[in-house]
Amino acid sequence: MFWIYQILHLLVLLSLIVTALAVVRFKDLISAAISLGASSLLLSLEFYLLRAPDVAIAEAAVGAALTTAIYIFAIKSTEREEGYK
Amino acid sequence: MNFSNPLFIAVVVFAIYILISALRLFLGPTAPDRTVALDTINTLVVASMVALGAAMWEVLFIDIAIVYAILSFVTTLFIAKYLEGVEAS
Amino acid sequence: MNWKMSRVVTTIADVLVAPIAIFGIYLILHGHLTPGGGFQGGAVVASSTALLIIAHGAFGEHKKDLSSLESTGLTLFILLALFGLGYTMFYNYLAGTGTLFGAEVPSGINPGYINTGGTVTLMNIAVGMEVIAALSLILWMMAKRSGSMDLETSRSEVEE
Amino acid sequence: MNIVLIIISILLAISLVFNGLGTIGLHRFPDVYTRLHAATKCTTFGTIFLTFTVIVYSGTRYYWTGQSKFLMLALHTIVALIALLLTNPTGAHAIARAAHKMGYGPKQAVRDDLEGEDLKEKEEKEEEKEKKDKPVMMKKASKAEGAK
Repeated sequence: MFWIYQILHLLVLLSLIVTALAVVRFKDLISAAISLGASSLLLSLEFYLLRAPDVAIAEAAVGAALTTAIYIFAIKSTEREEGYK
Repeated sequence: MNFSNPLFIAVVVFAIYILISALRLFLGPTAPDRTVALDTINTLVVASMVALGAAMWEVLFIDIAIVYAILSFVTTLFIAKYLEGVEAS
Repeated sequence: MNWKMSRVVTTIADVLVAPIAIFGIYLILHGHLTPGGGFQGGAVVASSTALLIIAHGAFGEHKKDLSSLESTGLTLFILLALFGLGYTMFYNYLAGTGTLFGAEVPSGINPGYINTGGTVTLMNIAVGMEVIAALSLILWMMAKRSGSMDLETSRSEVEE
Repeated sequence: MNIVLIIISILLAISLVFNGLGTIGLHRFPDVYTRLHAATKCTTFGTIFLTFTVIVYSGTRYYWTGQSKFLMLALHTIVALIALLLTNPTGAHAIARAAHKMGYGPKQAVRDDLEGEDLKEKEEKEEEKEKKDKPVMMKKASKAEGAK
């Protein structure tokens, strides 16, 4: 039954690719920041699946909460030029 | 690890749901839609982490799910607070 | 980013700040036995600071306290590394001595003894202090600067 | 068939069905608010039932084997359930409030009760009212004391 584990890896990595593509593709900064948060959360799940809970905690704390917060503070002090989409 | 545990199969179904929600995050026309998709992904990931920790019989792995639930809440609040000050065009 | 959020959010944030900070301190102090350590626990405590900032705004002047805490953590880490200089750098001179953190490691299957870390526990505490102070300082300064030109000042600043 | 296995299967099936409904609703609904309604409610309900599944699973394991590991598993899952119950509805509230403040109206809606109202001003008025009410009560109390 080991193939179940491999299918799990495949699905998580596929959704990781989808969110990472969204980060690159969006022109709106806040949408890109949201996608970056989702991408790093899914990366944390992938570390969890690889049984590395240490790295998973670090990724969830730094990548999800703090990096998104700092990016949003940075976006807040820019001006919005492109249309909302 | 016992791979024929029903919790493992549930986690596979949760991974399919995560993929569908990630598609909404890719397609969603406005920023609040994407935030809703992010929130859904967070809840599903917490659920799959709890199920995986129970299937692996590891107590420490549930702690990560608790940390994850609280930290994703911080992320959602930051995005919502930014969006409050923005006007839609 | 200086205005307050709604009352629901502030209430839940006030409830959740203390558990997050306690969980981060637990991660720091148990870093040599369970997954975690100085950096991870410090990041979790700093995210509780982020929750405070998002709920109540960045108020007060904490730059001096936070940078002195950061300097204390770094100095403590370097001092702990230099204490083992008789053999090599970072030598674990407390291991197996039976003092507060240096109890001997039992062999075989055991439930996990807390005081067997040697200098690793003290180094985790130093790194934790440094990471908490640095990340909180970054968040607080960015919140202060990004919101200074905005719609209205926070209510706490008005009261001061 | 064991009765515990039947209970676990039923709880797990409820969890999977409700999570699936939430994910489908995320794609089928036209609007931010309806999507939020579908996604958050259904996934929270499903996840609560998943934690119930894990609690029943580890509790019966503890009953069979007597290892304290499984009891710890059940207790930590209860803590995770409490964290989820506190954080998830608050996040949904924050997103809905942000979307309304941004100016997105509900699509195909008959009426919007909050239309044209500025939430911020309303809250400030309420707080001012509370501040005004408190001194009045104090004055009344002092008057009553003076009458005595």
